[in-house]
Amino acid sequence: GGGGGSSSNDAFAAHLKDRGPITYVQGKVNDNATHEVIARWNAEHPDEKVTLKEQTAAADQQHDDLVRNFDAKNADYDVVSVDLVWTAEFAAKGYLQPLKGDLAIDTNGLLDSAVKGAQYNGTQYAAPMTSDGGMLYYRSDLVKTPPKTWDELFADCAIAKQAHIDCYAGQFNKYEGLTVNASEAINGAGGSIVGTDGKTPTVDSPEATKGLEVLAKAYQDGDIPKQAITYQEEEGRQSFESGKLLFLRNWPYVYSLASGEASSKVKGKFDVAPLPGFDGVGASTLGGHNAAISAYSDHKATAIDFLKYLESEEAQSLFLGKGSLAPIRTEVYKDPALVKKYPYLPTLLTSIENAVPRPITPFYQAVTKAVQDNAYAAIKGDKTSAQAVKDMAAAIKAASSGQ
Amino acid sequence: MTTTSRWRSARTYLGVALIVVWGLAPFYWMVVTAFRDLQFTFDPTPWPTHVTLDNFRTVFDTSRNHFGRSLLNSVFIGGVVTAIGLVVGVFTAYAMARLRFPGKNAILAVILAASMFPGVALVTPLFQLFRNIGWYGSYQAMIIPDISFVLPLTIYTLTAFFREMPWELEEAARIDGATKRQAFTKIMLPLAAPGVVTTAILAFIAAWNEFLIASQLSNDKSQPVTVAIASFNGTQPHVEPYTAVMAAGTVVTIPLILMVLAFQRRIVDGLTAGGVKG
Amino acid sequence: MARVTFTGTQRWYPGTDSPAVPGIDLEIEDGEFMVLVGPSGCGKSTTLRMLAGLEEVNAGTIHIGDRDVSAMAPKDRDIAMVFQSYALYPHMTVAENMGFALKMAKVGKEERERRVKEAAAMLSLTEYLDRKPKALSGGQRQRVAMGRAIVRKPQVFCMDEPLSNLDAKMRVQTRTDIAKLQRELGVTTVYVTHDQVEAMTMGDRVAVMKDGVIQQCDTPLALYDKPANLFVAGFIGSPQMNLLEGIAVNGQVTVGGYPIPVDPVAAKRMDGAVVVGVRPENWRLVGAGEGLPVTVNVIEELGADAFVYGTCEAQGTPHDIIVRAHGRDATSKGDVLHVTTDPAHVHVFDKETGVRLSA
Amino acid sequence: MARVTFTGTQRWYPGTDSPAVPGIDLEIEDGEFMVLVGPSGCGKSTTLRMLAGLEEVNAGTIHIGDRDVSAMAPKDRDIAMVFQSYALYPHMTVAENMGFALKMAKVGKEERERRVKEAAAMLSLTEYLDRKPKALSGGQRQRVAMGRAIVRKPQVFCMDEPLSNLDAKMRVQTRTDIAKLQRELGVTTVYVTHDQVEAMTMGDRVAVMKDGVIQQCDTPLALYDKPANLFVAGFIGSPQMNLLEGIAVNGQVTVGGYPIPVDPVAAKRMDGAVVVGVRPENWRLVGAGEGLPVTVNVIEELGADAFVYGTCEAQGTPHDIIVRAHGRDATSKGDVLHVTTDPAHVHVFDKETGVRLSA
Amino acid sequence: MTRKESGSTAPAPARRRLSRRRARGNSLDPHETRRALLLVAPALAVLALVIGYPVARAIWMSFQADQHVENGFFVQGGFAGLDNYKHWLLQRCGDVACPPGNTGSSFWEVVGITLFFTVVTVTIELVLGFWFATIMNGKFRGRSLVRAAVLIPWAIPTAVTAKLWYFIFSYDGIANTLFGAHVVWFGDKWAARSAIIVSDVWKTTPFMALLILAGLQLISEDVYEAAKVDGASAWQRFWAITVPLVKPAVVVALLFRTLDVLRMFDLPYIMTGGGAGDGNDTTTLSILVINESRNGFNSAAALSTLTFLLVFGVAFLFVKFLGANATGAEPKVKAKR
Ligand SMILES: Nc1ncnc2c1ncn2[C@@H]1O[C@H](COP(=O)(O)OP(=O)(O)OP(=O)(O)O)[C@@H](O)[C@H]1O
Ligand SMILES: Nc1ncnc2c1ncn2[C@@H]1O[C@H](COP(=O)(O)OP(=O)(O)OP(=O)(O)O)[C@@H](O)[C@H]1O
Ligand SMILES: [Mg+2]
Ligand SMILES: [Mg+2]
Repeated sequence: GGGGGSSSNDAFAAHLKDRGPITYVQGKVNDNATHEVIARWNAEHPDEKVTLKEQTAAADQQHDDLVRNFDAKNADYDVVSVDLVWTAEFAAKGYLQPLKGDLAIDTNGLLDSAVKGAQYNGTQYAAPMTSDGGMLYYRSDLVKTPPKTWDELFADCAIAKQAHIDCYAGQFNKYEGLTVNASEAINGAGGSIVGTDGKTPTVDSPEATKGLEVLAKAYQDGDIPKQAITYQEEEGRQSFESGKLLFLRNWPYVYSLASGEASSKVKGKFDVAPLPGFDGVGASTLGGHNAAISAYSDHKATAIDFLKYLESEEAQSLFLGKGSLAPIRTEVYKDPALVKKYPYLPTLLTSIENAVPRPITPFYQAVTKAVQDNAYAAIKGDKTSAQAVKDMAAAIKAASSGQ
Repeated sequence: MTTTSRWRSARTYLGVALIVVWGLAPFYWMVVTAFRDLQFTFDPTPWPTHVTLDNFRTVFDTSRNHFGRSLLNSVFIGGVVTAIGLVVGVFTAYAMARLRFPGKNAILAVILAASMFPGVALVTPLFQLFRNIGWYGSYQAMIIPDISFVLPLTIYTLTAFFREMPWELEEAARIDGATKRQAFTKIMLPLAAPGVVTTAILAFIAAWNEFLIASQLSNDKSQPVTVAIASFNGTQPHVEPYTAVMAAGTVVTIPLILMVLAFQRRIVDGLTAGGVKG
Repeated sequence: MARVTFTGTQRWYPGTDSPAVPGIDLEIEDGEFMVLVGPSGCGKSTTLRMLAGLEEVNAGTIHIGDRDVSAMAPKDRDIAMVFQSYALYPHMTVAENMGFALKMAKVGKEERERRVKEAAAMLSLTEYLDRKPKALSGGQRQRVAMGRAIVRKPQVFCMDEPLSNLDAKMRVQTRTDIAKLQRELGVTTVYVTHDQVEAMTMGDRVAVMKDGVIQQCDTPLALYDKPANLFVAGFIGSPQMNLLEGIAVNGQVTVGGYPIPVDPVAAKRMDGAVVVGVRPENWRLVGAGEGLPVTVNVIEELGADAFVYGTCEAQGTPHDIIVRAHGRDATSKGDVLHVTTDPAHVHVFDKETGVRLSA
Repeated sequence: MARVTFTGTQRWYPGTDSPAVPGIDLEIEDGEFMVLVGPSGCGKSTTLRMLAGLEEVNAGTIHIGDRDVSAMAPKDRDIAMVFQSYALYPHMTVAENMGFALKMAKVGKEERERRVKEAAAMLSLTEYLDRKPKALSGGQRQRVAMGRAIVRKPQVFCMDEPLSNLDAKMRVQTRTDIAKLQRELGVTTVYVTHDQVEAMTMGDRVAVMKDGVIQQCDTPLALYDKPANLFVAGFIGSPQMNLLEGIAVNGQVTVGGYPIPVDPVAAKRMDGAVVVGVRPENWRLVGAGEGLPVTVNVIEELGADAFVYGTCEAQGTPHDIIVRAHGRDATSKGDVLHVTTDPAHVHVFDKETGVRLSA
Repeated sequence: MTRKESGSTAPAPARRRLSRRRARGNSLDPHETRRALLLVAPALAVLALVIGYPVARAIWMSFQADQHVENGFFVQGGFAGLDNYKHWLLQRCGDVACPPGNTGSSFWEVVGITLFFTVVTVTIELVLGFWFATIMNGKFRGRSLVRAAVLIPWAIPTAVTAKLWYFIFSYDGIANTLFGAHVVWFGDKWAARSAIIVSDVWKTTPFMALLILAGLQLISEDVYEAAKVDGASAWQRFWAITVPLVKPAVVVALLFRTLDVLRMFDLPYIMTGGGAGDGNDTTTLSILVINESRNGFNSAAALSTLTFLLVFGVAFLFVKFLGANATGAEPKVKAKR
């Protein structure tokens, strides 16, 4: 596949001042906010209308679709919604228009971690749009004070035993969720996965080993139940809602379901807390999406305006209010009306403020596979955590050298 | 009825029962789930509980997806692919089974080889090709690749069937004043019906099930059901709308069952008995 | 108009060592009824199938009238054919089977039905018109195959043993019907049969084939009375002609020491080893001491006639001899009969070449 | 041991109005050679197929020896069968086709090959042993079907027109071979044929069927000489018996005014409308003024004999009459012959019931 | 002997062979050849467009190196020779062996897994399919419904099938409930593989059964009757008559199923993401291709080509051992004259 030139893309200089209708591409829309946001924009900009192009629901397919279209220099994709973890890859391939000069955006008042997540090599390539962070769901009827550290958490497993339920689960199936959970454990122990250059593996460290070992040991001890090795978000939620799980690491979406659904047996019996760490609050992995302008867009002036609109308080409030999507503006988290509606907001803010992005690297696909494969093996006990991080490092190194 | 034949029919019915359970049990589970409230997706009660039609409403909710349209798209694409695949397949299979010409084995090998390249690797070049000629999102962008996947299958199966036919009958028809084509279409093709209809059904379903190409080359207007199902979403991120997917699966399966029932007489009858001595 | 001419016509099946028909030359007059006979596997069906256009002609030509049809499609040859293997359309009823050719020829529906009904009546198939071939007996199937040909008015009829599965009565009747129909329509006909009676009674001429080669082609009686060679002599007539090896010296033939009278033409031509042929019905019983002594082995009573199968011990070499006995002669196993014949009924053949020597 | 008994055996094909075989009673002795004849579609094949176990018996029973086999699987009946439609295994060579039954019976390979070779030699199939059925002529296929049966030593042979596609010479020879083999092995045999000669010469007894009902079952000559009813009289013998409608008054029969001499037994029994039967070979030529006057229409020369087809104009109603002429009589079309016969050769039947009245 | 002479004599045997063939009636009819090629042309045209072009491109790409990063940006890799193939076949990542977690390290393992799936599912499907077809070929009331019932699994889109079985085999799913088991189906290597095999067999046995059924129906009843009379038991009839006569249909079914399973993607991908067991225990070649193509198209193209070669090899063996005849190729005319 073709990419940019050695340091930039000829297309970066084209159509900077052009205006006109644009297309906004995003994965399958499953919130009630996006349509509203676009409708409002269109009402005010009748000559620069935004058309929504929905991709399929599967993230992998969204990624592949974007690559394919960028690669074909498709001018139909003007603004794209980019998963946080793809930003570096796309930037490095020259697909994304750097947001500088006329196209620069104002990052004041935005969550710092979210802004960083949209940068690559010190350049802003995208505008943060929505965020996300993990939280610890716990059974407030069984556990009075939520654990702050892993040690506390596993100590509470005794309660689970008494209640004949499982203790802790996250997302340990071999998929992207495992990268999230493993990174949280590693980051929480002070480790990291790749260096700031996005290439050099830094994961082969005692800290990373220590982090990973927490999960491995818990799995072997049964504090993480055997079946949790197959859990994605949903299985964990089902288990928690049916009252079979004491602690669950999951995203904010669970909150309203567990407190609202008829099938939920834990209504009013649970609460959320920041993720545990080693000595204090742990490090959540940052989720969310950025909005970026395609280097091949014919109407970049309109595109940047639309990007700015997406960051506006109006749009952000809509995202949270109508779509339950975590905003990237700090002040929105403090809106009392919204806090009433979403009681978990303060916890989420803490979580996101403490969040570490997943590795920012153009080789994200290879890195995440390296993490997943080895973390999975470590948790299952097929290899030691030390060996696992060593292998992770080697695999990341191989990937970043073009293999 | 005699004891042996009674025993034989008992054995047949036992076999039939097993087959039916085999085919229907998982399908039953799909249907049960399709009628179940999303919140009770994982409820393992083996009979219908929390019955609701919501899932079907979700499936056909035009504000969320274009399932109805996708269904028609699938029928259209599948129909065209099957028709073309069958016609071209019948041509080729006839040549393979009945004519002698040089390079036959090589051609067969090429046709077979065509179905050996991993589909996942074809998607990107095809996307680029079709984008360049402006076919992206068009029906032909799905139909033509589907035909190429279906063709080896139709050619090979039809060739196998054609070789076993009593071709004396074609001769009789030609004596009766039929052209080669008439002899083939009026006599041999009806006789080959079990094989042809079977091939058609297999081909149709293959096209009907195709996902990979369609997911990349279709747009909202041309997307088939497989893609539509894959893009079903709950109201919440991460929540897999299993029940809606199962409902869609149920809906998708029904036209095919009807089709099979409509054609089944053709599949059932062994037609060649009594025609020739040999 | 529809004279059929084979000129060096050859058929060599792929994958076999020798041609099934190495090259046949035969001229069939317009409206003539030509019967092909010959042992199983001699190439009769192949010849017919080449004429119909179902087998490729590997060499030589076939003409129908003035048209060279060797490379023509079957449908353009305007030929009707009854297949030895029936080749009925299993998915069509009897009526549809019979009407198919007319349908192809775009004959109107009413006309078609009328002709099918006519043919069905002639073949006693009327009550089976709605059945599929599967639910018919062998003879009924054969009659359908026959019916399929006779509903048409083609240039040439090709019939490959069309009556072999019919009972004697039906066969006599159908035979007569075909002969009548053929005469009425004046359609050139090529007819393969194994039945001696059919061959003798139906054909204007009969061609006797062996290994793809025509041995003799003549009127039935000429074949019977003057077989051109040993093969034809042995093949035409049932039970077959008695063929005895003899030695000719000075216009005198002896078979195992017994003299056989021969006609003057043969007497002049023959010399050395010859084969003498006498048909079973041409033996005369004579008193002891005269003619050949034949020890009776088996007597086959056919009702009208009886055939006596016996052995003639002549100078150590036993010869099998068949004698037709009139009515119910009171012979029985073990008896010794003495038989002789008349010069006019003796066929003499060269032993080496098999060629006929008598007149 | 292997006597075959049909007791009220019925076969009714699904979807038909009447049974193909309404209920057959027949006893075939151990080692007997039973020939079934009858018009096409009369149920011969059906009877055979019931015996072989290929058609369900709807009522009645079939015993082989003491075993009631009515519900037994074909393979347990130990029967060899030659199918009218051949039913060869298309994927096997001739040798494999013939050896299949032996293989099933776990006969050793060498033994198997020996027996296949033997049978092939007997049927002149040796050079085709490696071919598939598709590449054989009709007669060759039929011989393979035959060979498949005769390699075995079963309890019962069922043969359905096994020689219909063979030429006369081959047929005579194979017929003799089968008869010999059957006698040697002593295997009970049920044999369907349309060939009068086969029926007359091969069978120990012949059963004549019509519409699934046995009309008469007797030795061949008894059938020929004393047909039990009109149907049998007309069916056995070719060309068929002349059947003339007459009127009997006081022990005297007249056909169209001409008196026919009858035997004393018949004379006593008959009264009113009768049918008088005379076989073609039983007419005697007499001088003008005597006997029936017959105007000659057609003369069929068969070589050995000739048949004269004529019409007898008697009191306005013309009768068709067939007369066998010996040798080459110098009759020709349009001549008027005068024929009569002897009382011993006249068969008298009741016109209504068809029952034989003469002795 | 001079050059010239040898030059003129060399083709002689060939010419003689040709003319002898013609004399034997084996000659190829030019009309027939032309008609045949006309009939075959449409198929070849479609395949050339849709398969030929992408395959050619993929093969070209497989000899290019993947992009790598310089100054933070990806640059073209340039010609790579056989490096991409070495990456897979020799599991070399640059100068070192590929570490676990790198796609290259799992190539041979994945080949093994793919072959394992192929052998097991196709075998089970063949046996089941044959059995189904035989039963459906019998006469009994309601067989149209049975036929429809059998087709249901095949009619359900793969993605739905995968989710359905994922669902059935989930820890709290119906499979565990019905059998009172507590198997973590997708957590254990063999359990996960079995689950995938069960689903795949369930889904595709109808394909096999239907093709075999259609083959069965071309066999004339006569032949069975002959075999019955010849003393063959049902079992013997099956092996001596049914099997050889449906072989063409079966071989086609087997061939296509084999090719399909060798390229199996959706089912394991959706059910396990290729994971389970120690991480790659249910990864098939196609899953590996997809995973790799997210890293770089060129090495993925090489992997595709290798997959193609593997499939081709298997198909070749297939045709060789099960008879070219069965796949529609011309039977060899007996060499013996
Ligand atoms: N499968 C069938 N279904 C319905 N009727 C049938 C079936 N097979 C035969 N018949 C009918 O049963 C009758 C007897 O058939 P059968 O085959 O026994 O006759 P056959 O005496 O052998 O005649 P042929 O000499 O012509 O072979 C015929 O009228 C035929 O049409
Ligand atoms: N398709 C074929 N392939 C190879 N050889 C064949 C083929 N068809 C017929 N033959 C052979 O050609 C020869 C002539 O066959 P043909 O069918 O013309 O014989 P026939 O005279 O009709 O015999 P029958 O009286 O037995 O029907 C036979 O020896 C036969 O084995
Ligand atoms: Mg023939
Ligand atoms: Mg019959």
